[in-house]
Amino acid sequence: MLKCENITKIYNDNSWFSKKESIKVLENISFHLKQGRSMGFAGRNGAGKSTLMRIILGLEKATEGTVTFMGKDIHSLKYNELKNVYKDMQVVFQDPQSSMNPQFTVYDVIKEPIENYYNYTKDEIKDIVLNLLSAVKLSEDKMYKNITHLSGGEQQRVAIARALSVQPKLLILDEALSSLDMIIQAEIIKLLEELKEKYKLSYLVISHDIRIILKLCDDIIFLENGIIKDRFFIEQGINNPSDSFKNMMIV
Amino acid sequence: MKDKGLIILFSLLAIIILSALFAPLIAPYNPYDVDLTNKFAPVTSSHILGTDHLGRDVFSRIIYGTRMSLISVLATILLVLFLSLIVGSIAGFRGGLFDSILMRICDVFLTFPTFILALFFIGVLGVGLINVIIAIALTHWAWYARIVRSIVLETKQKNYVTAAKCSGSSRLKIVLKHIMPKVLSQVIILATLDLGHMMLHVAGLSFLGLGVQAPTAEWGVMINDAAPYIREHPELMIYPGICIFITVAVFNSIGEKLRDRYETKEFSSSESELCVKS
Amino acid sequence: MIKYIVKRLLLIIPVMFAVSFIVFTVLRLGPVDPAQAYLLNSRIPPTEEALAVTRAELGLDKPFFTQYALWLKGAVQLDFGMSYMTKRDAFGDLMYYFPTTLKVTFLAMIVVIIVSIPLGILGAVKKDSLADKLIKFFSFIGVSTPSFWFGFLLIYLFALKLNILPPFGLEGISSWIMPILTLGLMSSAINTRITRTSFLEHINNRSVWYLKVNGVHKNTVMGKYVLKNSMLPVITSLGMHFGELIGGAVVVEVLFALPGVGRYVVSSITNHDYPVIQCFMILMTGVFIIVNLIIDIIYVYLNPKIKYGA
Amino acid sequence: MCKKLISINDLSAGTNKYQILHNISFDINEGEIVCLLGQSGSGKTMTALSILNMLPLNVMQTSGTILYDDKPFDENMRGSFISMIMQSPASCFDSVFTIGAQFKDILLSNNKEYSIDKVCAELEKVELKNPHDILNSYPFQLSGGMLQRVMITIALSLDSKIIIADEPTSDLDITGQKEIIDLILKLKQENKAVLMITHNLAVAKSCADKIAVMDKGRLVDIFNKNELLAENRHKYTKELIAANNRLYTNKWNIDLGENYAEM
Repeated sequence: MLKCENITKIYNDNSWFSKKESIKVLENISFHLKQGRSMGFAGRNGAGKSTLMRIILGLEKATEGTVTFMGKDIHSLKYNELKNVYKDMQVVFQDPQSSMNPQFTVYDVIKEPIENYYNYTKDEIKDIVLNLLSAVKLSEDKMYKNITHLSGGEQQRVAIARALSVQPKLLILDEALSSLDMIIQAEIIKLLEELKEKYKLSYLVISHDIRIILKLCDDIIFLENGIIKDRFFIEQGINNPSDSFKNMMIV
Repeated sequence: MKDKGLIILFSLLAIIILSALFAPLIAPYNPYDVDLTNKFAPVTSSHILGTDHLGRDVFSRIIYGTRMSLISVLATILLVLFLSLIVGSIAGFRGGLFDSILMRICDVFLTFPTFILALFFIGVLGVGLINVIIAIALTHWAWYARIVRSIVLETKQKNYVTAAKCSGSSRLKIVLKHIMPKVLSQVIILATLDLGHMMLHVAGLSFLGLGVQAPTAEWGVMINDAAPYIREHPELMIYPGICIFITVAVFNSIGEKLRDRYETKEFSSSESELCVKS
Repeated sequence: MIKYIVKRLLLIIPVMFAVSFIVFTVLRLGPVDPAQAYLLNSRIPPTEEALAVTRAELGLDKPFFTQYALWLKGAVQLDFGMSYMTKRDAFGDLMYYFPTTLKVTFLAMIVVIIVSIPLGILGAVKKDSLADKLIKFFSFIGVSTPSFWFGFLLIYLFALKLNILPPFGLEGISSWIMPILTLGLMSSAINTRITRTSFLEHINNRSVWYLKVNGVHKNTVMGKYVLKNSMLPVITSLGMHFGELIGGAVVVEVLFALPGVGRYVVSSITNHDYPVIQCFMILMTGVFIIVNLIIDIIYVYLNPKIKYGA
Repeated sequence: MCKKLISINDLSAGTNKYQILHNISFDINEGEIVCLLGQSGSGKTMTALSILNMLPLNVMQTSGTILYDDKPFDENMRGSFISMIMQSPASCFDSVFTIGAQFKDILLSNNKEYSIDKVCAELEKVELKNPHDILNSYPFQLSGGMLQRVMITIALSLDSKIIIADEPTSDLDITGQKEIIDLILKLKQENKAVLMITHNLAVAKSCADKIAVMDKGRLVDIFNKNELLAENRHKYTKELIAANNRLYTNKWNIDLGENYAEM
């Protein structure tokens, strides 16, 4: 489903007068994600995880390497061709509050993707939004509330509902849980597990917290300053992890 | 309290606008009828505020003056908004070459002091109301264009714009639904705050005799005409001054109320752990 | 730091060059033909051949760029050509009046600084007290009052009624008081408000809170940390307001009949006296740019973020 | 010798519209790390603010007393008796002054002498390599982790009896958290009492001697570290433990090391 071949990203700070320093953020990352399996990217802050996500989403161009999703090469697509790629690949960002327009109500946030891909009538959209809200276990009376009045956990549920509204095949979770409290984290993880069974989703989990990855993913890639240090598959388990991966595991 | 304050302000504004629109109906006399026999008439039932040095009814001249001031200020602000929104959003959205060229142009306009630049444009274009409007608009648009550009750039990086892009919204839709509402609301607030300031510039120019010319009923001109008779008839100069003051004050207060009200809405109400207002 | 100053100083030359070019070209684009303006001012009927003669005389028939080059060569030697009206050297006349305008503007700037910063801080420190309410009222009035009207009121009150200040002209120190008050009123009102809001903003700043929690005394926090932080926006606004003051100076000079540039320029504008306008623009803009440069340097000195390019 | 440094009894606080804290009572003894555990909005920071006597303007202490070494609060206790380490350190330092200047002002106001080499020695203790450069650099030139260590050094050199740490680990990733926890344990060795505020049970478990669980403004449970799994724990604490466990049962059935292990 999603294949990346030796992605490399170099930021060269060629501002006008300073000497040319180039920072290598990612170095030949390649992996293959089959339909139905979930993959996790573990690594410390600043290991290049979010840059990789932005490249997969086509928000940024990789200096070298290709990203093919459902057979299409992301980088060669123009802006409006990317649109139908996004239909199958949705994102949930880290800070729920900033990933939604503060002036919008819950209904506006969730209906935005629906309006982009389908042309349903007003009340058809209303029904979809309603059962999406129940899918993410949010009560209906929250539908017309402004999103800034919701708690962190509820906002993240709305973001998940928005992502599910177009029945994507791959859901990318960019540190989606790290800004939430523990109890809410546990609830959201339970929700994500149920949704995975129900909609046959595959997840691409990006997190510095190994516990979340172990909960949701079948394969793990451990990134350290832009290079793949370890690669594990659930079938073989964690065999001979590098020491930096080991101390990721123990607090 | 805020709502009561806003109601008072908006009613004052309504009075000003109505008196400008229906000036001919409200004003008892034609502001240009010269009646030398009746010069400097004191306050009487027929002439509510007396007459000026040419016997014209002061009250009607003030009413017509409202129309003149509002027209000049609104025309200026529309021209400023028109120019700044276009230049600002092009610079903000396109970026790259467009951005640097347009910004250099703005820098050029901003190197000149505003009022001096207005004087210069009048020197080039000549005196008169339309030239005043153009002059003041040309001196203020650059500052607005910069602000529009910075808001566009700032909102473009916001997460919810990237999220909208990832949920398939077209570029145009993102602009209209996410970016423009924020830009417009900020710019409108700035414009209301600046209306008063521009009105003072218009009055200043007409005081110098470079803006609206003598016979027309405009507050700046009225003050200028009343200047030589300040010793015996100071009130001729005080009435138009008070009108300018009230109109500018109303615009400023409305601008401030909008700014305070709008800013609190923007501030997210999620419980901030360390609410430090001590 | 020195490198930054030198760089900014060198930058002035191209900017002044651009300013002069723009002033020159925009004037040429204007609807009024300079030759006609010249004839009108010297009361010669603008017949065809008179126009042709003056065009040749003023060198208007040469191609545009040579005109500009000639004018620029003159400008560099401070010879901006002859005023159409007075037929005297434009630069000489202006320089005769210019010192008064500079004096009025800089004195008004000092008044603005002396008034707005202390009042702003007082308003912020004693928030919602009587003093704060008075300061808010003062700045509300100041922002909405037309400066020339306020001048008239002063004249009426102090000169005519109480007769303690000379209404017009420049007799002595006392005749400076009213013009400077008139000019400084609006800017000091606006800057008082800016200082007050900036001060209030920084009082609630987390870093100030951290210092307070760890036992740093109130007046060190206020006097050193909050003060330096809140002065940054004030300095930039003062830089902008210097432009307002120069503009206002023209109005005030006309109002109080001070021997400043104001009167002379107003008449030259109404009569399209191009050399004088050009010279006036370049002088005023030059002063404005230099003052802004000084303000920038103070700002960079205070705010390390720019120096270290964070 | 557990001298009671701070004893809070029946503390309630709130605004005129609603009550935030409901009769909270607990003590903090010398050389003990007490952990205030609760989700966001449970009032744990408000409790800390009342101890610091820095309640926001609209919040008043409606009942109860706080004694500092059996004495009521007075201003010059700030810094000398009690000091604080704050969350997201980047915004806690003034961006217009150098770190050294702020360090000096804090020390001098608590009449501690500020000698460069003594301070540099302290900075080295918390593994900050080049203390001299740090002292003359500005906050925006340092990383969050480094600033956090500077804060801890300030607390150490203030030599205050008790230190309140508000969510010191929340912005950091796992390895960063571990480093901060080691530093806090170091504070304990210097016989300092620490009131640690966090929403993360694993962090609390790994460094606290006593854990106080708060929920919706009430102190629902207080117990020593080893009594965590005891039966008589409050329903909410059990819920926390359950949530924690749910995070660890994973299909990879990996034993997640000593502290993460199933509780």
